[in-house]
Amino acid sequence: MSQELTYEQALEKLDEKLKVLEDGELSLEDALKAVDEARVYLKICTERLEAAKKKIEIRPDEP
Amino acid sequence: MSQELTYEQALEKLDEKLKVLEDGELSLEDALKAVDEARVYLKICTERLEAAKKKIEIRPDEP
Amino acid sequence: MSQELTYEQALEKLDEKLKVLEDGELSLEDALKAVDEARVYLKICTERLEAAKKKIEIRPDEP
Amino acid sequence: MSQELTYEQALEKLDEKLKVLEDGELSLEDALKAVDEARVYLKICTERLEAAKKKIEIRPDEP
Amino acid sequence: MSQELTYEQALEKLDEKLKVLEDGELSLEDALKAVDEARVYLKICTERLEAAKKKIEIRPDEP
Amino acid sequence: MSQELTYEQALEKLDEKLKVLEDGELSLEDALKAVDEARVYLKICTERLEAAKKKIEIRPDEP
Amino acid sequence: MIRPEEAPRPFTVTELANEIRRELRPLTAVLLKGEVTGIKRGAAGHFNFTIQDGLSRLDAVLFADDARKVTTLPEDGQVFVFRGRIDFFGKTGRLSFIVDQIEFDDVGKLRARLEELKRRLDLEGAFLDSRKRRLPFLPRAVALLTSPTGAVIHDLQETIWERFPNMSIVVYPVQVQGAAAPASVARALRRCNVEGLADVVVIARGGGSFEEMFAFNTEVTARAILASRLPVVTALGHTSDRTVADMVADAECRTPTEAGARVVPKKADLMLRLAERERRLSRERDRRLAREVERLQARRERLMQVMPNLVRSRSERLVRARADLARLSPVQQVARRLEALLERGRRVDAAAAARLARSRNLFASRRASDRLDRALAARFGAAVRGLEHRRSRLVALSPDSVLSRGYSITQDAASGAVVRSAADTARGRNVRIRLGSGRLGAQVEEVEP
Repeated sequence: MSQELTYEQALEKLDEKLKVLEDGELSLEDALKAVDEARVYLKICTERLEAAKKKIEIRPDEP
Repeated sequence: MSQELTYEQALEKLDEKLKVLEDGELSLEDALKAVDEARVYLKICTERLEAAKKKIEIRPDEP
Repeated sequence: MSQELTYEQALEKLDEKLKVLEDGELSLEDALKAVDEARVYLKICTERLEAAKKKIEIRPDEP
Repeated sequence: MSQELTYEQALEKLDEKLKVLEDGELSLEDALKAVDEARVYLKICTERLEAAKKKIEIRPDEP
Repeated sequence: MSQELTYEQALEKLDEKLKVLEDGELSLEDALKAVDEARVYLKICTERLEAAKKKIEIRPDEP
Repeated sequence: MSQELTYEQALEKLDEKLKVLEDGELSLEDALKAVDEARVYLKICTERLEAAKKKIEIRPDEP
Repeated sequence: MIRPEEAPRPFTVTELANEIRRELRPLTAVLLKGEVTGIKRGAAGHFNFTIQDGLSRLDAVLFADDARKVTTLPEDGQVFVFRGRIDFFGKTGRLSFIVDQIEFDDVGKLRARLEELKRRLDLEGAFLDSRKRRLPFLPRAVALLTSPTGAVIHDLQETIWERFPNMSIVVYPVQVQGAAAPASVARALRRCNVEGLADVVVIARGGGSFEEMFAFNTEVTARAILASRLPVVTALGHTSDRTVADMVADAECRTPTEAGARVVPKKADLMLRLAERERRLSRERDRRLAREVERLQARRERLMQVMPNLVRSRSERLVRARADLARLSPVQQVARRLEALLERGRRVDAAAAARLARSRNLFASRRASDRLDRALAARFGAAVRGLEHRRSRLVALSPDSVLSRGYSITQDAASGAVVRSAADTARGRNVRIRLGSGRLGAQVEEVEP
């Protein structure tokens, strides 16, 4: 499912995870889970961004 | 449809896209999409500039 | 059973034991037992935390 | 049987013996017997405490 | 049989003998006998006391 | 036979002889006989007494 | 002037006619005021008429070309001020005034009519900016309504191509002067709209007098401009007065050059601006990407920060718990209890000692041994005393008591009978003699009765 997230959705999810993590109210296990999820979202974001960058690099001089 | 746009309309669309882009409120995907669209309009504008042929045509008054 | 406790559960148990110890109402044998149990929970907590640490530290350059 | 007494039980027994001893109503033989018993309980208590002490002192660097 | 007397019993017997002796109603033989017996009781008492002393004093540093 | 007399019996016999002698009814022979017998009893008494004394004096430091 | 070498030869008629023409040539741009009469329109589009002033008259001709240019056409009985030249036509032998311009003698009246037209148009709102069509930013082609003969086409074309080298220009030749001009302009405008070859219309002429410009002050022209779908720009030359056409046009320029600049943007500018937009676009895109990279980096850093925090706070917590546990570990309790046990041990010892002491005291207080000795002593004393007493009594009672004085008693050893007389015994018998102290055993050796 996460593969179908847009960059923004993934970023939003990442932010949600970051927020709860930074609130520090999570149990250790939940925090670890949240970290894992945050990583997944971060990865998605990074990949999306890299893909976008690549796409641009293919056509740099195109109007 | 874009093919029927005038230079001015295309330029306006281009400027609209530029404005939203420069407002910076778009999501990455939307921004990239807007960039793509802006390029389409940019292309239309450029084509319009080259579309006319240098010529002078005299249309004499029909009696 | 103790192996299935989460960090938080173990911590809670540890706190309980500490509290009872602090209340000082225990017989010596019970106090020793409580100390032993507290140590077990402390160990669980420490292990869980170490595991978490490892999990987190493995991937510093990964997102 | 005395080996199975807890520290607290042995202490209680010891105190009982002490009380009758200090009441001074016992015959000499009974008093001596009571002293013997009191000493046995004292020993049990002491052993229990020493054991506890050892148990506690073994693990200071343990979790 | 006298060996099975308690200190208290022996003391009582001693007191009895003493009383009879001090009453002076005995025949010489009976008196002698009483004296003998009193001495036995005296001895028992003394021995018991010594034994108790020893018993008590042996152990203060032991437990 | 006289050897088996107790001090008290001997003393009684002595007193009997003394009484008969004091009654003065005896023939000289009988009186002499009584005196002899009284002396025997006296001797027995004395011996018994001495024996008892010895017996007693031996022990004061003994018990 | 007759040149000397030609003097001797007579003129031919034609030569003279030509000579006359030449001589008359200085009479050009002559202004002539007179009444029109006998006007006739020729098949070639020219007009023949006579100008008179009551005393004199002159034949006049208005050629078709000029007729298209003049502000107004001559009418019989009307007085005009004509401009023209005198010419002599050899063919007919007639002298004619060749009219090239006609002005009303009474311009005030004409102006009054014009003002009335403006008022009406104004009332209709024809001058309102709000109804004016916007000029296209970049027309596909520019329609030019002008006289095909003037320099206007050239000027406009130069301006436009200088600004936009590949711009198309569609020229609709019209009469810009003369009585036929309004209809000509109106027709051309309609064609422009119908043909749709261009996106904007420029109506231009090279300026002129009030009369020359009169076509652009007519209602026909004004209506045609108002009716145009395509925006119309006027470029009517350097006139001080705005024409009605200027007022209803969507844009008003002085010169064709100005109009050219007005209707066609500079291509180079446009390209620059497009390039600038492209730069902005690329910049925005790059900035956006950079921002995202930054945002992601920030989040990555936050995540990296959160992770150790996750463990750190908990580690601290555990350290505290460990310290608490060490503190709460019953070491003190054990120590205290050991102390308490020692105390109890002391109490046991004390109780035991006390108990023993009490027993010993009690025992000692009996002084049993002394009392025993005393009882014994008393008992012996009594016994000894009793025996002594008896001994005394026995001594006193014993018949032996006389013996101490030296008497003795002799008894028969066998019978114990006292030998009171010698006769009581016999020789050889054994007797026992009691003395004051001790006895003797003896055998009777003699008997002396």
